[in-house]
Amino acid sequence: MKKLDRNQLAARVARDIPDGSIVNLGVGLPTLVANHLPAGREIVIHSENGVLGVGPRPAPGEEDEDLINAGKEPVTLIKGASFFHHADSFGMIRGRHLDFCVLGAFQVSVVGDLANWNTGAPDAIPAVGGAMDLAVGAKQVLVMMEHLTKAGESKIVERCTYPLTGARCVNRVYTDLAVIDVKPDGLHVVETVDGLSFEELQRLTGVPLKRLATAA
Amino acid sequence: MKKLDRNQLAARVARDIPDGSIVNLGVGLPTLVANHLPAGREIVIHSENGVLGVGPRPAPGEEDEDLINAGKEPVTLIKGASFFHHADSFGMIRGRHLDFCVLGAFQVSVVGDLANWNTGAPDAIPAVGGAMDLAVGAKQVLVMMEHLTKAGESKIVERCTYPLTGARCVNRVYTDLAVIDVKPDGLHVVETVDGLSFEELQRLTGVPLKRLATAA
Amino acid sequence: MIDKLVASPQAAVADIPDGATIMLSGFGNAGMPVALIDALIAQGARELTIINNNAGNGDTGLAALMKAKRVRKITCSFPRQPDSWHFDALYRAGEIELELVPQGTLAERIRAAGAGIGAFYTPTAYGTKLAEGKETRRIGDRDHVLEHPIHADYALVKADRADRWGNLVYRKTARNFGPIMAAAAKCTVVQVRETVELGALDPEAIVTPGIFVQRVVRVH
Amino acid sequence: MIDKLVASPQAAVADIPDGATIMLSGFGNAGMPVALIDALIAQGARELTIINNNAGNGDTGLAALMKAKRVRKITCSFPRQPDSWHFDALYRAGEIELELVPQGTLAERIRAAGAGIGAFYTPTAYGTKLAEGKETRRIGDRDHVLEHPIHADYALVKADRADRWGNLVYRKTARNFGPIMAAAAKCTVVQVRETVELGALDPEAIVTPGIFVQRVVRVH
Repeated sequence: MKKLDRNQLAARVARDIPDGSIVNLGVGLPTLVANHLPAGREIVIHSENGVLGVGPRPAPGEEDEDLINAGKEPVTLIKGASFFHHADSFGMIRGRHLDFCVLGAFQVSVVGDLANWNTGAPDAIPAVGGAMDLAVGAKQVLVMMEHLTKAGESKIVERCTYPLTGARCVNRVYTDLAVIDVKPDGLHVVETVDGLSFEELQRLTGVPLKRLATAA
Repeated sequence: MKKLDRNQLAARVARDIPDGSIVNLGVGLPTLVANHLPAGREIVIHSENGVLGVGPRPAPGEEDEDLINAGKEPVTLIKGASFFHHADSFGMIRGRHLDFCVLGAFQVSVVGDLANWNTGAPDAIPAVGGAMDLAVGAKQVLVMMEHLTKAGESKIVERCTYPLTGARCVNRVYTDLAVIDVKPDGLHVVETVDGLSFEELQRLTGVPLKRLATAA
Repeated sequence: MIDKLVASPQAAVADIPDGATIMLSGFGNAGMPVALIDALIAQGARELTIINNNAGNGDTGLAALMKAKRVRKITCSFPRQPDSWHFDALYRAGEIELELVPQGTLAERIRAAGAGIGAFYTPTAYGTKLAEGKETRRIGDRDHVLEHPIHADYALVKADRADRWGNLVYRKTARNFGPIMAAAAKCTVVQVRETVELGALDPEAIVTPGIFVQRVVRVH
Repeated sequence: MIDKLVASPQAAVADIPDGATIMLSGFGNAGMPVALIDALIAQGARELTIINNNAGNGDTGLAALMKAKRVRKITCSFPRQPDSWHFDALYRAGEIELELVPQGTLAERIRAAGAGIGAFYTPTAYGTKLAEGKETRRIGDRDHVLEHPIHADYALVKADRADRWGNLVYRKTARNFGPIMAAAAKCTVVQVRETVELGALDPEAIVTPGIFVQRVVRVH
């Protein structure tokens, strides 16, 4: 099978963001999605530190320390952008005004619980940022992650063993192996990568998967 | 005795507003206070419909229907003015950022309960506006009213018979007869108008009054 | 491409059904979306629940909607005015329901809807008739009343300028309830004096970001 | 006359006592009031409770305050960063208390303090470790957590321009927590790049009205 690399995975997520959407891209892997938004679509990127209409990274030397994204990286604006304060920014999130957020994850459970902020390791310094707000706030919560841990264990699990970010909040999971919808009756495989059968995905994942008519 | 007329009463209230204060003037009688603010003091008038820095009435023909006060009268701005939306405006009020509000009243009780929005008459159409927010929000709630009803009854009462605007919220009452502080141990007469003795004021008012050292 | 510009007030309100809950911006006449209300009257929707600070003035705008008997219920802070005769007549005839809310609580309940707050405690109205039957709680040294958000199906808002994304700026005290109502409704329809090119509004000075707006109509 | 301009950062923070609760604006370094923090370090106040989104980056600003061991407790959403070494060391040594709050809840709690809201219900963090021990309530079809305001004795805020009333405008994403912290503190001290004549800021575009500001310092 042909696992997706980080950029292929980002491109796969980007393909599903329709024209006109307002999207928040989580820090880290999800930020890559911005580089792969299909041409011809007008998509507005929200960053929780108070801006709608985030543009690409500035050219070297043109960075502005007052214009950054939630990952504290320098960004630019696109036409139509606006600034607002933090309470207004999270009002947008919590008030369900964002069409999509894309988050990384340590684990997603069969009911759509999300764990992405803390491994629960006793010496880890906890840090949550805006993840819990995004998880309950966005109309559609998309997760992108590697399907398996480095040890080969499925990150899609019966029940999260890491501390939760949000309960029953994930709508769809994009991994380097498959696209899977979280529905009230379980996990539906929307597609798998070239050369990966449903059965093999089922074996790697462990928890029960359903086959969609459209699944590869 | 020399009862104060409306303008004298407004001037008496205005005298007590220190330089640098932020003040909300209730609809009706309290609005007159703006005309009597002592020269040389910089006082910022807040209007709950979203403006700080209200100026005088515009010259005839210069009214702007988009620039009004809470009484829906045309106003102007002074330098330093700012606009904001209604939730922010009432956040200022409720969050105790206003130094003073001046409200009219039907009744004030001996513990500082305020009744100024509804006579309780069965056929009256009730309307509260921002009075309840101002009553709980301003750092100092000043009431200005006639001391007696048309029937000669005291509007300072043991217990309000009209529906309350706020409980234990009034700090000071200015009437056409006297200035009275509401304190935890009762009503203290700060001053009376020329020719009105404390004893006569006590007789007219009914509820127990205390005499301040400074009272006339 | 995002283009929220709609050709006419008629088109902008065409889908509002009977029984809808509608927020109308404005404080008195300042900020009242009269062109959209006129289109709503012509459109014919009935049994509406209206949220506004007042209950109409004179014979235009909200007062005209009242006069046409399209309003089943109004939530407001200050219905009684010298020229609120259409509301007064309906109220005295028992033909309209009134929910009276202190103005700051009204604003905060609308703001809570837009910001996804489930409920909040406010000191306003504690111990008064307007808090009767409401849950209360002492927090610190103050008594509070529990208040819930006010959501709406539609918000009809008047702003000054807009771009095709629906970014808005207002004019003076006509701003009032516009920004919070825009965020609290499922579908926000805005009438503006002027539409401008995308990028023409200063990002630092946009008051309502386009995320809260679904339709924009330029009114002449 | 109202004149909130103060001559120096030193003068602006001179009265901050040991044990004070202080909000610091900024998201990472954007909007962090470094000159005021430097003055606070020089001033010497200890045992501070700090509210900020982060817990310091590198060796300047909040990180320097941490390094100087002036912070007893920090309330923030995201302490762990590649360059948060001063916080990390204090935390691992058990020398600092951490209250971790989801970012939107942090912002809303600060906003609630400024707006006089006693408490509010938010869906954020329901069912997670960060809501453990907190009161919950089902409202409609969602579970919520009860959250309380965060007040402060002082807010140290960075803005771009101010007038003598303390009216403020910010610059780009450096706005972040400034406006809500300014409203939540008893005494708000602002460092700005530029001071302007009263009347020079557009009333439509002022982000923080001067009512929320006590002191303004121009920093060169």
